[in-house]
Amino acid sequence: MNKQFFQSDLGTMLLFSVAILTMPVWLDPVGANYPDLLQKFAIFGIFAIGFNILFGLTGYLSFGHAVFLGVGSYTAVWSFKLLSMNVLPAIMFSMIIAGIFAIGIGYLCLRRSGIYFSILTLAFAQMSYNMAYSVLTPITNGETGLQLSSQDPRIVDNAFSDAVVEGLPSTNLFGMEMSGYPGFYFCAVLLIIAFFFSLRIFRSPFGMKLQAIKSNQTRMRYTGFNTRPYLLTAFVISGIYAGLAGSLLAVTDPLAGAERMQWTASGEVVLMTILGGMGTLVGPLLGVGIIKYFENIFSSLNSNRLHEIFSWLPDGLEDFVVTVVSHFVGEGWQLTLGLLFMLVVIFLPGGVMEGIRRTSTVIKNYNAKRSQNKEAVTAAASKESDDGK
Amino acid sequence: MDVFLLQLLNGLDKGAAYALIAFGLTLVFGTLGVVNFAHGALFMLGAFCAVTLQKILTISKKVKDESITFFDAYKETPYLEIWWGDTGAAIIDWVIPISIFLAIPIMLLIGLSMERGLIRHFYKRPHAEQILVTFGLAIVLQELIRAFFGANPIPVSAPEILSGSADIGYILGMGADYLTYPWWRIIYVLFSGAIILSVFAFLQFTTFGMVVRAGMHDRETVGLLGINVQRRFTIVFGMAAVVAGLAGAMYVPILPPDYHMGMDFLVLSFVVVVVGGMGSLGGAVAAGFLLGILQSFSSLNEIKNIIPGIDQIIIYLVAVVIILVRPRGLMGRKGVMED
Amino acid sequence: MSNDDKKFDELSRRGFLKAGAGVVAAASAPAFFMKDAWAADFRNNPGRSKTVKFGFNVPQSGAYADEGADELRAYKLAVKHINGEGDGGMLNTMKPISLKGDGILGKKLEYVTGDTQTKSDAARASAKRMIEKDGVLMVTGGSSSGVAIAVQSLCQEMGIVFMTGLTHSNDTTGKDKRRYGFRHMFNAHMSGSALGPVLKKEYGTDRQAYHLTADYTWGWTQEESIKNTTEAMGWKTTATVRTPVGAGDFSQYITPVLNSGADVLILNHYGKDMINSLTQAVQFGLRDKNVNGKNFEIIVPLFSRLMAQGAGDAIKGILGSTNWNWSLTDAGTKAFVKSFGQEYGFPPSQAAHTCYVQALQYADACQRAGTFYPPEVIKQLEGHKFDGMGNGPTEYRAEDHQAFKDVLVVRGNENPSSQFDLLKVEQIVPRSQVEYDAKIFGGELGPYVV
Amino acid sequence: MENNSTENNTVLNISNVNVTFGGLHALSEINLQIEEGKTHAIIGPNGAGKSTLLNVCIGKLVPDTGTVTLDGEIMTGKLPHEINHAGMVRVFQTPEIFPEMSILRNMMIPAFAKRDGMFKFNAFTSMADEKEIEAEAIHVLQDFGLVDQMHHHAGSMSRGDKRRLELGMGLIQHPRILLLDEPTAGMARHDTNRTIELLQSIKERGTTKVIIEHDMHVVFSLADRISVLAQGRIIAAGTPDEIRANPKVQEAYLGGAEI
Repeated sequence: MNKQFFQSDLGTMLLFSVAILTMPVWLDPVGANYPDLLQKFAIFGIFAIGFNILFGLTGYLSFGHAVFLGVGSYTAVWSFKLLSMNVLPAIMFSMIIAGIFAIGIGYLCLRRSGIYFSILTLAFAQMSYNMAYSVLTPITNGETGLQLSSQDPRIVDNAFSDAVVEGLPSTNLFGMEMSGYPGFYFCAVLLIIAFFFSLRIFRSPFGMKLQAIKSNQTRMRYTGFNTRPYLLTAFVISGIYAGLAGSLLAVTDPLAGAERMQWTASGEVVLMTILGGMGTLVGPLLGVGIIKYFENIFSSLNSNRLHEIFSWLPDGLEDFVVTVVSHFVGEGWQLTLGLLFMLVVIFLPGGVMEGIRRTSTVIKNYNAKRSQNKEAVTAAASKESDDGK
Repeated sequence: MDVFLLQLLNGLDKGAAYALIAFGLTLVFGTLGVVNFAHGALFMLGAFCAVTLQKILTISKKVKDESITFFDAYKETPYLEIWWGDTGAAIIDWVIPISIFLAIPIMLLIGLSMERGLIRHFYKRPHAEQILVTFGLAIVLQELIRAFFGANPIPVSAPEILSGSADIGYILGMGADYLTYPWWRIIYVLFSGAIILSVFAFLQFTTFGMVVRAGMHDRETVGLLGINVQRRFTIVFGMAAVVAGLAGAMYVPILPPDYHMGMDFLVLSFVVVVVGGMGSLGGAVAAGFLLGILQSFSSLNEIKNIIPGIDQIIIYLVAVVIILVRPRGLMGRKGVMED
Repeated sequence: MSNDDKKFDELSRRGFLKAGAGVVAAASAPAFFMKDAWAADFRNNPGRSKTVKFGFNVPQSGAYADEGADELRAYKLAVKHINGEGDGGMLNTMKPISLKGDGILGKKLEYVTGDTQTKSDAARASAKRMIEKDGVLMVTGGSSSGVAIAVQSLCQEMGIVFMTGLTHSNDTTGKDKRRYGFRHMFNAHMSGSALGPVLKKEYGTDRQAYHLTADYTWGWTQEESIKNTTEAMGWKTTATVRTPVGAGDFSQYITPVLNSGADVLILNHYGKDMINSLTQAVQFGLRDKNVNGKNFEIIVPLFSRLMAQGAGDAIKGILGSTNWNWSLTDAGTKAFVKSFGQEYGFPPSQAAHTCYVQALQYADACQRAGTFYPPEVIKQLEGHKFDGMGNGPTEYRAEDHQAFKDVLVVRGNENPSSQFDLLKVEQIVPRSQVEYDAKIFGGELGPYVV
Repeated sequence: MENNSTENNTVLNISNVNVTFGGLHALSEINLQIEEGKTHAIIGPNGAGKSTLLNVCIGKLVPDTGTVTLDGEIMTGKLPHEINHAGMVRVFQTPEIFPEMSILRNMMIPAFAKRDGMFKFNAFTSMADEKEIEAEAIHVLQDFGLVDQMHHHAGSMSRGDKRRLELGMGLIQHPRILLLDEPTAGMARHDTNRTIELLQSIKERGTTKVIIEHDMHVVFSLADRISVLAQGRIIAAGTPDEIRANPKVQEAYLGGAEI
């Protein structure tokens, strides 16, 4: 019964929600329990889940998805500046504008497939990035990034309250500030909702048709499907996910920078998805976790911290270990990440999810063997030993 | 007029670099079917061949500056100069041309071992996994270089006699000082032309090349003919590495190399390859020069005043237009990397 | 959700965190959620803890990684000196001084590090980690204005003091200034004011200048500042051309200079851009040219020793400005260069110096204030005057938190006596000459208590 | 040639179709009428233009001149998926299936196409709730003897099974007309016989079919009418017996073939 339950939508969602909401507990031992990183896990989780709807299901590799992340952020900050510090309109507008961008870019890019598609998306993202960084500074505030200012009109907020606040207001959900842990829980709830939609899409006929497009697009056409609108829908959905993620970046930290749209940002989500396991439901989330953990925690380990960590070793050995390890953490974190990419893909085609699958198979086999042995023993002892599976 | 000619030269120069980098990339795409994100790193490694040679040649006798007491500051004189006088100085001066002879075997070795050790096992794997593994490799390579050479760019100059400018205007009879262009950039264009032509000739006129071209066209069939395609592919990868490495080594005087230069060129080289059309060597070269020249002209203030920021996006804009108008780039073949 | 609920939520959350987090986090937790109730308490209050932490947020990857590494070296040295280890460095020369070499207010100083990647997002994420997880009292570091401004505004929101690293844009203490941010580094406007007289002396008043400018906010402010200065002394501006950041090859921007009639090229570039554009401009023979009967000159308004190293021979004879150079001979510089050189085997860069001073100044302000409570510390730093730290008499101006001090005009050394002897100090421009009215750049510092 | 008695409805009408590839005449003046419920075989040597003709029918190729009409509706210029929905379904020579998906899902996809049309955004219903489609697919799989392995990946099947699967995928859409491109090529004899049986059973259901085939055994077991294509032209047409007797055909094609 258990297994079946956990494979049902309700079971999966329950398991997933518990895992996400208890992140502060189980991430504590590895030092990843603080609001900003937790928020980043959730936000980039949404980004990667959305990206996976396009890439994992249809196989179309967009190398410019960060453009929607950036658009989402800019829209959210503008909503804070012009309308209200309430996060709901910001999120709504971000998703709408990102969706509109996705329709436009997707409509053009989806005329081509394979690497031609990838380069088209890359080109749009790079153009957006370069323009946002320089020429569009009046809208984007260029290199510095778009920030709140005390002179912002904030029409809606000012219409309802004339209290003079010193300093900059914070983003809020009807009064609840969206920084720190409340911010994380807000993102986490949205992640759970986003995951739910993704789950439904994966398990729906629509999702299956997308997978069929990935498997054999020509066949799909001759089977009577107009594949272009399917692809465009997937593209727009994943664009809206990215817009949502972008808006949440601004919600938890109201600043939007152009580099969010650079190809490296697009590349990051590609790497996250492949690393975790493309086309799997939770794989991308694992990829997000690994890369963000490296970026934030591994990069912060310096030799002092290492000495603390390895203090249980004998002195000479401790120094040796710290010297060796220090090349791979701190400023060497990217080296370790690069090595990790290579090792994962060499030994685990299909990403981390494949590793988990293999491990669970090994455990299952082991358990099966053990229970077989046990059964043999118990069967010898008494004849009725068949409990339910 | 002079501005026009100069921008044309700039475009050719840029195009030469783009074409050289894209050339190897598309060779690997076309024959091996591998998306190689570590190709930029090969370009960077080539540049660091020159840097390494310079470091070796300028191993110096150090005379301590006694006025400085808190740390060791030296006045350095390379041993080569001490031992061989002007000859030694000349050798150091000509480090870049000499480094070519170092770069060829080293890059070949790197290319061969990369193919044998890693790339080979990814022929049949999905592109996504090729991207991840080669990207990982690129990061590892650049971080290793950084561990040895630091993050700051390292200046290596062209030979003294070639660091000045050629007075092209005078040569063409337009009067002295009217049109000057750096010697080294002219050499770079000629050099890249020579390399591209010789690789073309090699592929065109040798049996090896014939098999490779056939392999680019239809790998399965060539494999069925009982030809050892595998070994040839290894060599092709080695060739691509050498071409990228030479492009890097020769580029050093123009752009002081640093560990990140491979990544900086990576995206651009992919755009060039795709605009040229997947699997087409000629396309890559044509696209390289086309984009180089367009980029140069769009950087003119006269044009930027009309369309602000055009110089920053021209490459991508042209790429979008070309791919949308011509489904497979300038000269791409059907079915290569379309799924 | 009502306010009380929110507090309850935070309370339970924080209490929860307490169970697993380290000593510092645990100690600071009660202070954090009751901050509104008890004004004198504040984020990351060390309370009765025996240690305090600084967060060193420097670029460890990307183009400025070497500068970041040098900043980190300086910070580690500063921590040592504040804790009374080593030879004490500038603690021996700075005046006034309240630090006693036993940490700050009797608490031992510790530090955490992070990588800004020279990206606003990464830098803010790193700073947040330091503040939220490691419980730092102060964040410092960075190697570009974009990052400095982004982190500064974050620190304002979070109520943590930020001592900037390398940032030269006018905006950092102008349009985007913040109550919680202080800058020891000079800025583009001061570069212009300092360079003006020297340029006039060296190149005369009848010049045609051509600007190549990195196409982002710092580039624009520098272009504007230099243009204003040079035009005021009679130079004409032939053209100002924006170049994309990270262009690599600048040939297409340099060739139009050749026959433009300009006789001075001003490169408003920094870091890799400057190294590339300068190297290439020299290759195009600009410095050998003779235009309008004058020698063609190149000016790089801002440069550093690390950049000079990257540009190699191209930098020789080029005029520019810098915040500090190790070859200065005052007592503060000597003390710092000595400690740094003995520790690491080479001289510190201007980035290292700036960061070292910033760390010491913040520590000293805490000591003077007798508390770590940020508003009090900020009040100690505002308008604080000191000397003996390498730049002569210095003041952290209260109106905009910009340090005012002498500015160095330097020239690439034609004939270096050692591998470190790359810049020659041409002139030390006195403070009075670079001072300006804080109002010209606008901006608002914001409140003390957040 | 124009001797067809119109006792039945013409389902597919190909008239005056010309296709050239860079000066080469792939198809010249093709006129062909397929009648309802009949099985029409097209035979001819390699390169005669048989596959090209099918490509024109399903919209993969647009002819230079001429039209294809299905039940009086012009198909030329329509997109492949539109032609599919008009009722013309093709089974390819090299099996075009979805190799990464299970056999059952392979069979369900065309059923979805029939039900959902060219595009439907049904992202919030679960596959587990699509019982009707699943039952229909299983039913067809049963007919084709593939039901035992229906949870296996389609890519792992034998070539013969793949072709059978594809045939099933065509039939589940209840097409007006089914175009079969060498349904038995490369099959072992007993596989071929099984396929013939299958095709005969379809014939009994009254589905109109066009078969391209090399194997004369198959052709003469199934076809009601035969057209012979050589060098892009129809050189003969008629009942199997007429074709067998036609000397032109003997010469052009059947010369050495097994009959």
